[in-house]
Amino acid sequence: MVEENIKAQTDDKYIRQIVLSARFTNLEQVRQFVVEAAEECGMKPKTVFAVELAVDEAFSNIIDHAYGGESQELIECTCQSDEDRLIIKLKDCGEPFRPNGVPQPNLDACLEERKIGGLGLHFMRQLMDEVSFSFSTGPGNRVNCNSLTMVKYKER
Amino acid sequence: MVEENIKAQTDDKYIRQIVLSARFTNLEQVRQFVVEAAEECGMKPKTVFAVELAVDEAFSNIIDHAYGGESQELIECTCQSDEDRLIIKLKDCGEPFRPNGVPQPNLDACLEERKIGGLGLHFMRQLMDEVSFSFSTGPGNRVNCNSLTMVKYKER
Amino acid sequence: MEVNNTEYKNCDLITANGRIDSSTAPQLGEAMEAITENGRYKIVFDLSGVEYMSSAGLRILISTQKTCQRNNRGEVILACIPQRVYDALDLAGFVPLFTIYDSVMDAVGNI
Amino acid sequence: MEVNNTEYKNCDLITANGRIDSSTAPQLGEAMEAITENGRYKIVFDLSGVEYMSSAGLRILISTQKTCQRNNRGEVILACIPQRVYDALDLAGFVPLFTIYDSVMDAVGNI
Ligand SMILES: Nc1ncnc2c1ncn2[C@@H]1O[C@H](COP(=O)(O)OP(=O)(O)O)[C@@H](O)[C@H]1O
Ligand SMILES: Nc1ncnc2c1ncn2[C@@H]1O[C@H](COP(=O)(O)OP(=O)(O)O)[C@@H](O)[C@H]1O
Repeated sequence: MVEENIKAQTDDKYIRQIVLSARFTNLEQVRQFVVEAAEECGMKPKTVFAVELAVDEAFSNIIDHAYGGESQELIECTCQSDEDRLIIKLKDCGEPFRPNGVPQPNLDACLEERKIGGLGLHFMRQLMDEVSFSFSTGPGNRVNCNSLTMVKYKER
Repeated sequence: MVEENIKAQTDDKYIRQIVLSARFTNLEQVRQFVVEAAEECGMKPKTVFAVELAVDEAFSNIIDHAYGGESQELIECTCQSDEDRLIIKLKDCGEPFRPNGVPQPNLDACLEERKIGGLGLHFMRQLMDEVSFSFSTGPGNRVNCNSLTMVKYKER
Repeated sequence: MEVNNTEYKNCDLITANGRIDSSTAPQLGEAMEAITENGRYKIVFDLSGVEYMSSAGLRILISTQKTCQRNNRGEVILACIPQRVYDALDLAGFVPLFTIYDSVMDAVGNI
Repeated sequence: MEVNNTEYKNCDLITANGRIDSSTAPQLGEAMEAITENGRYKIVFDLSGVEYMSSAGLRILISTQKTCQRNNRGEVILACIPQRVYDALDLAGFVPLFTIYDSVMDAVGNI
């Protein structure tokens, strides 16, 4: 497990970062990391929980889909808060991800027709106020890495 | 409910008496009466319980069988203790009772062959050290009344 | 004495609190009969709150057990029997006639 | 996370304590599969000790429910769901797919 924890106070914004290897056992740590960030920016318990679960789903998806399973590859999580919101970025250097083709889960289907899985993206979108995927420079300055940005407003 | 409670200290023996009508709601009271007597003569909780249950069974039988059900008729209970035992007498003026003809319950029978009831006398005999039935003078000095004597030793 | 019945899909759970003697046993008998007359023959009897039981209570138990086990359609299971009540069941030779559990959950799960 | 199973005559009771995420869900999955592979399809899942559940846990729930309800041979009943876990179930649209009870006893009695 690789871990770097950087906190910086710049331009009235509070930034912290953690870098973890793509292991499910690191979920505990990335959750704790974002929970602390959410609590410190004064979010209510229910909002903190939403952030925690959304990041868990995102981190799990990167391991499962971007890296095709657990590996030594890295995932970088950055939290940046300002007056009214928390911005969370997750970066990885796995398979490029384009969310457009991914179907919505059918939440009204009966048991037989219900798919197993396919809930992670739905959770992230429901729990956070903004969710967007893009390419960016990832950890180690490698190019063509995935960048996921999720924003949660304190009061909404 | 008729009640007389007489306590007398005679010849180093401690005697107390209660007279109750033949009602099942008086079971609580007759039990309490003998429990107190048993506790006061220093019996262990398990022995006190044996006395309590035996008297309950005897009192119930008198109502059920000697008096043919609940009635205004009386049942007299006398406790007499000495150094090593408690002697309990129950008197009634109902139908004369001869226990000789009463069959033993078959405790080893399977469910289908098991009788419903028929356990009261068995309980009394198992719980007390001596159980004997006879005729005697009952409450109100009427003649030909049933007298049941049960003895429990303190240590046995 | 107080008797309560909870009707589950799998069984009825009877809970009694207090002393069961000739005075109160009829109340237990009525509760048991209400169940069997309803065509239900799987009964869990939670005795944890029963401080005392004379043969009048045992009479109800055995007669309900007979009704329930007829044609293998059910049974009365006893749960959480206090020591004094167990002693009375034992004196009556009833222990082999009933399935007995230490917990109501085990009784309800296994009936 | 800790998972325990109690096998009753009528059903299996699964109890989990801790957090169910992608790291720990496989453990829950194994416990559920051990039951269904044993030919038993009535499962009560006591969630009272589950502090947290991500979609990885829900995946196990839905796949076990599919296995259990096949041919009407059983079902997974959920008991004592903490609010946070309920919220996740609700977000997933799972609430109508499970029978839910507030008490384990009710679940075991009614499965
Ligand atoms: N970070 C990612 N990288 C690559 N593919 C992804 C990523 N996240 C999601 N996907 C794709 O989107 C699909 C839906 O994802 P999700 O809603 O989380 O459900 P699940 O992970 O259970 O399949 C996944 O099956 C996968 O094909
Ligand atoms: N005090 C009594 N007076 C008259 N008959 C009695 C008395 N006690 C017992 N009997 C008779 O003995 C039988 C057995 O009594 P018992 O063992 O207490 O069982 P049960 O009262 O359940 O029948 C009774 O059915 C009754 O015929």
